[in-house]
Amino acid sequence: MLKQIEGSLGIAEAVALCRPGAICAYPISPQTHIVENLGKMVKTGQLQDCEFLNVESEFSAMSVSIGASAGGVRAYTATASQGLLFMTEGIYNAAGLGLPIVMTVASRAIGAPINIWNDHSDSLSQRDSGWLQLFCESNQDALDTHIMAFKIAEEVGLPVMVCMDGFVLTHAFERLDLPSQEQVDQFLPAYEPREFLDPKEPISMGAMVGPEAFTELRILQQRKMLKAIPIIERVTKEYREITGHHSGGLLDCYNCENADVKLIIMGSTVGTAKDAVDELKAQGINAGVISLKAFRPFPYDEIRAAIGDTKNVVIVERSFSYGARGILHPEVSRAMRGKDTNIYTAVCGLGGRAILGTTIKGIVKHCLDGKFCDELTWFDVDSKVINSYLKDAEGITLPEGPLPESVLLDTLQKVRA
Amino acid sequence: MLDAIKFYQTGSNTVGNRLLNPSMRAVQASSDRPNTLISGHRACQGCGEALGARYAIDAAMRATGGQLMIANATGCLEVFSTPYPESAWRLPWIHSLFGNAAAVGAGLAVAARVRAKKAGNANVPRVIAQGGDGGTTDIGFGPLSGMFERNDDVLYICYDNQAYMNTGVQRSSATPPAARTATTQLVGAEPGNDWGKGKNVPLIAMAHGIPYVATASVADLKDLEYKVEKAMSFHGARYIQILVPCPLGWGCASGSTVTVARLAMESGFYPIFEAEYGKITSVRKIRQKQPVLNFLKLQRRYAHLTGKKADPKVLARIQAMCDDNIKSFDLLGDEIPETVPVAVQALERSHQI
Amino acid sequence: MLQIRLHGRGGQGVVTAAEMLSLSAFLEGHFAQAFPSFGSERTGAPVVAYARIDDKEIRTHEPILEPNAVVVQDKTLLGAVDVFSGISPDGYAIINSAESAEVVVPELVKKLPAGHVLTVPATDFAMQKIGRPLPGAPMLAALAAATNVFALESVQKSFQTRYPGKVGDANAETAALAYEYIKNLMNGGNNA
Amino acid sequence: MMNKSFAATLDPATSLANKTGSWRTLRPVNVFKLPPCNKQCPAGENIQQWLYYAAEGDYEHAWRILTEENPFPACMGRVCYHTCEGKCNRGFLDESVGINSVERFLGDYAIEHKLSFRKPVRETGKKILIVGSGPAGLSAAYHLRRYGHSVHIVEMAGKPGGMMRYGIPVYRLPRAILDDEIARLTDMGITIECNHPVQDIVAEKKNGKYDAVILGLGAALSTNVNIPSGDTTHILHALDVLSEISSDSDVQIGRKVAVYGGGNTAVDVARSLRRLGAEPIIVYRRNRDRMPANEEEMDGAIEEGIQVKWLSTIAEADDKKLKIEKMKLNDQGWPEPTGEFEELAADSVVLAIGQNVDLSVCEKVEGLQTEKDAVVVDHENMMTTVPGIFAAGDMVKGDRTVTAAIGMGKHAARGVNAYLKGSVYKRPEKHEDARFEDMHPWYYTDAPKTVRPQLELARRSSTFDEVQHGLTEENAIFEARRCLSCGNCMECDNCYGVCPDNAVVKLGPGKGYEFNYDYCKGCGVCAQECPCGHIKMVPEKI
Repeated sequence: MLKQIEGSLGIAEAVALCRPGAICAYPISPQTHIVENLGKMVKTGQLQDCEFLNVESEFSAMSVSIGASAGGVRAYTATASQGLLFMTEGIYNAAGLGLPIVMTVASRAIGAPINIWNDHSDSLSQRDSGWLQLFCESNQDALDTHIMAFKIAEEVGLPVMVCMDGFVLTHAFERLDLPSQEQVDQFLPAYEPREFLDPKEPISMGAMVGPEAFTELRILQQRKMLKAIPIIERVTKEYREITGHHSGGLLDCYNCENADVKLIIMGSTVGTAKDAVDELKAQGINAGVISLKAFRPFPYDEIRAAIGDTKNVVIVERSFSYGARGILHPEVSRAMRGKDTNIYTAVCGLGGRAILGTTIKGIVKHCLDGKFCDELTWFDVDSKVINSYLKDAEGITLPEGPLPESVLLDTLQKVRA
Repeated sequence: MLDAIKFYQTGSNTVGNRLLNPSMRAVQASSDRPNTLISGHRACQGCGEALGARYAIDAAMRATGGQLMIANATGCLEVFSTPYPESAWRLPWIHSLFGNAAAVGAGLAVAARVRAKKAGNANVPRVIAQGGDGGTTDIGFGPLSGMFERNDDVLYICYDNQAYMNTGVQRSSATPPAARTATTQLVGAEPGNDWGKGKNVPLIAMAHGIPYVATASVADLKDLEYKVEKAMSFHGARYIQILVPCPLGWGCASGSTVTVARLAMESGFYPIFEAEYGKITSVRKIRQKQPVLNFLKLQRRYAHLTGKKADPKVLARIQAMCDDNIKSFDLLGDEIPETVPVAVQALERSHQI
Repeated sequence: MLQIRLHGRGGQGVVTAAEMLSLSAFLEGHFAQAFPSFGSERTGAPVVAYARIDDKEIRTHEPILEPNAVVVQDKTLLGAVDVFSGISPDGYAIINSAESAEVVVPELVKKLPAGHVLTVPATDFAMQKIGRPLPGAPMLAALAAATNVFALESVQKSFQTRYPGKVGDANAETAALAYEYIKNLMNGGNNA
Repeated sequence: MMNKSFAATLDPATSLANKTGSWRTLRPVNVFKLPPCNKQCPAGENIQQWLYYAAEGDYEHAWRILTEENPFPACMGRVCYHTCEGKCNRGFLDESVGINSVERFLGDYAIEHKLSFRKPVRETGKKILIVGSGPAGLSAAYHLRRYGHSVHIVEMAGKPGGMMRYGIPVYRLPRAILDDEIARLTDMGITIECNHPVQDIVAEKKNGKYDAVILGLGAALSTNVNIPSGDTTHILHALDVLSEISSDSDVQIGRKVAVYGGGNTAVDVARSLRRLGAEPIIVYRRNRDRMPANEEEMDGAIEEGIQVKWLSTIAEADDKKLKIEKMKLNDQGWPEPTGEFEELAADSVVLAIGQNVDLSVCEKVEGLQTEKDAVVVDHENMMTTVPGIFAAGDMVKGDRTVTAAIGMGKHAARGVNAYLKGSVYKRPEKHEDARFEDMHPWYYTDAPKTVRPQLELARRSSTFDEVQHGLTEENAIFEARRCLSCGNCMECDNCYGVCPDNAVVKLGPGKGYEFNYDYCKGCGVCAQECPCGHIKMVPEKI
């Protein structure tokens, strides 16, 4: 059913269609509207056989979800940023216990300095938590991905984080096509937990495992992650067949045939980039967009196939790794091992700075003009702002325009000497 | 005639008593008790927590007809009961994290209700969350308070051994003053744990207005079992804090576990009481009053208070704390305190000023 | 694609207006998108919201820097914020004011085509019908009247959907007043 | 079936695979200690055990356990000086357990319910002659009969019972009780021949073809002292007086009677005379602290208004008065004359300064060694220096009480039994003492001793009705339940309950517990919390 609604409400409706048994809420922007809507649905009775808990922290939100999931019902919660970090211990725990919890991360920057706006530093900080991490490029994609996430989580036996850009998607009011309850029920059968606490068959979950079996346990956990790749593909296929929605998947290519440069992007920037690429095409510039949906597990083979023989690839990232470089870069490099593809990282859109069509076009042109001299380049940098500080503090001035990391390194000459 | 004699040699002071009607004997006296925490666990010799856990959970099993699940905080109890590949538990049990047992318990309770409702089953399994004092009064305190405030249908049991024993005996907010721990050593001008610190979680729990709060001790099994069963008769958030001596951490003989716990009760060091909806409803009276010295001298964590070099002023201060407890909980009288007693920590702090 | 930027102050329903704008377009079968300038809004602070209307799927999520229309719900912003920044040369500007556009924004009137810069006493209408200074509905109605991209009925229906009952109806009445006011103005009538 | 996670999810109770018993350096074992009451009992009664059953209300079982050692609970419950109570560990808590009164309750219960002793399962065909039917002889006869021997008792008096009949006042032991308990023995097949004085032991033995003889002649001769007196008819002997009173309650020996002596006999005489309307005054050469008489009996005497002249000896006896010399105690506590004299009005004097054994018949037996006022025996088995001839009771060195005589009789019977099998009886080694320090008194419920209702003083001092009334059933149970069960299991389940490792196995009612050494870590909580001190931690052999 078509509706013109806020993204958050769309997610809430989608989650409700999945018949969860427990929903936990702790308010942190920008995910609040999702749980607000779910709370209302439980209260009005729209969502039956489900309890909604207002908890005192994200740590408890995750913990209650762990308990509910271990108790044998579908558990859902949502978080972002500081909240995600506050529940980190529980996040790792849920994965280790193999509990198929689904959680929305309305991606947002991490403080200090406190910043409520979108980037990907929160979600990506959980890279090694053992959760599946699925990114969404639009609200329709996010809505559909949530429904698929329950099925994937339950089949794989691991929790799934659905990552959607905070505010940009969560607060956007858009046309959304909600599948019917019948369609969802057909797609997602009633929950049958793999294991749960039941007085009829008592088990002890969460044992202490020492060196004698820890490695093996981790190998099996990794195997589950790897198994998730074909499962995501299959589940996506099933879902698309039932709904006709072209959502989910491991990745999605746009305008990639014969592209001279391919951008790898996660999240809502993909839509902006598609428009930009279309505009470039009108100018005779051939750029493609690879929308990366599955960050964990990482689809190495699919990325390699998607890039193909294209010589230039730019990863557009809304985060990076301090003291290192882009977070996706090593993964893409691994995927392309043995090929002479030029892989660059463009970092932009941190802490809510808008990524505009012009940003994307600039990156494409920068690449095709051969201006990428380093692995990582910062785009949309306001050199006035940075220089106003650096000039006084260290007598250094940075140039205007895209900032390659080598420029930053050059400013350290004095320190080296 | 036999029933007319309300005198039974040891009464209910012992675990069982052949002279008592079987229904009046402790769950622990029954030869078919649940033994929810079974042999083969790796607790230290004389572990009070292992004892307290079996006492409490067995009683809860009886009260719920076996419809029971446990969420366990990280700590000794978890480590010694479930090291791969062996579990000592005989009921559904989960360990998640150190600080989240109350919240995991809340989640379990939700799941149990929802599943039962969906299945049209009126018999909803009940939930106990449990942990040590560190997991309860410190790191798990936020989730605990949240569980209380939401009145989640969870009984939280804190096995209080007054320090972080699992990590090697470090101080917690339940460590009493002057006690030695690895982080409050017997050195300096004021050896042992600082005075004027620590929190009284049972009274804090009462301030949440939850249906049931109680303290108990492994040295009074009947009282402990009664309280667990009573707690299970309520729905909503409940809290029981059980004093479980740790021979390792307290530095007492492994065989003295129950005796030390008894002296803590009988000296007024650890008041045993229960409260409903924030109001005290009963107080376990001291049977044979003991000077606190008798309690302290069995434990090396108080070695500095009992030897030749002992500072009588510090001993007097601990005795004063016990006397405060005796007074404010009326541990020797016939009354039940009308108002909520002031935490002994507060009395101690105010004495200082 | 029609890109609209709405300016106002926290509490005036700017974000709701953008959403209702998108809903109005949706009701007429368009693709539409609305989103606020994200922040921790507080009552009285300048607020911006955006809306896009198109006949194909709207993929971009960038903020609108070059609007086809600007809706200013609070005249006092004119001196404080560059509300007309990036406005396209054939764009529209609707300003909440009882005074004429020539008085309020003489420069802009000169810059944009005739009849593209309009004022409407939206707050007055709102006070009249709703009893509270919520100029969203009349402003949208004014935009509808000026651009003909969507109908008055859609504006009314969107508010009535969001606020079923008296509040929605009052908004609808206010919208009608504003719509008529602009139509009248554009027809050369003089309602002032 | 659930699809369980690898390693992180475990099956229930799998820890049983981990045998923690290997951690142990100390092992708990159940020890059976000797309770102080049992240890003290001259008759060797297993008091703790019969109290155990009495506490449950199983009186017959209790009585049967009791009579394993002593066939006279009803008499004992009246005349035993119950020194066991003085040793009772409960005395450290509040007051000692009223063992004696429970014993009396059981004895009376058995009479009321006509409980009888079981006849021996088989007859050995051995014949034993017992000379004297006092407590020692009857006790020996009882035990020998239980072994299946045939027992014949000869008694010189007209009725059996010895001192129990002729020495103990009726107010302390109604004769019907004695008759009932003796009848229970003859019901077992023991024969008693009264009015049969023995002149030649060897001849009796030979003529009757007895395999062994036990002498239980008692100490029936009153000790004499030479008191200068004008009219000797007024000087009487205690045993004669008691004997006369027991058969004729209308004895006239005067109003003011001086009873000379400080032992139990003196008190018995004084209290008996008081009941006849006399005003007895006890004259004793030492003070109350040094007095050998039973304290409770003496308290009773004083309550009844009997006067005592302490630190006094009778120097001369006159028709209506005595000359008393005052004494003082030296450093050793012995009385020394002071040379100070006073007069005391008295119609007569009863000498109660001791009894002697008539050894004349013994001295006729060749090789039978005697000593001062006693026959020499091996106290291990009570055999005299003549093989086959044993002795017990007052004629043997030791306490001259009914209870001690019963104990000696038992040991003589065991000695005879072994002798008849051609071996020598050795007393089994005693269990270690159950000390109060080994117990856990906290567990016991507080309760004072039930005080036996006493007859009103006036009534008591003027009649020969029993002074000490028995316990009601209610009180008997109460009193039995006050027993701490020192050193012996009372099935309180403490060990079973307090084991943190569930390593104590409960075997069911009456069966006690056993340790599961597969899991017992040897922490010792069970031993520490056993109220009775029944568990001991012993080092493992490592």
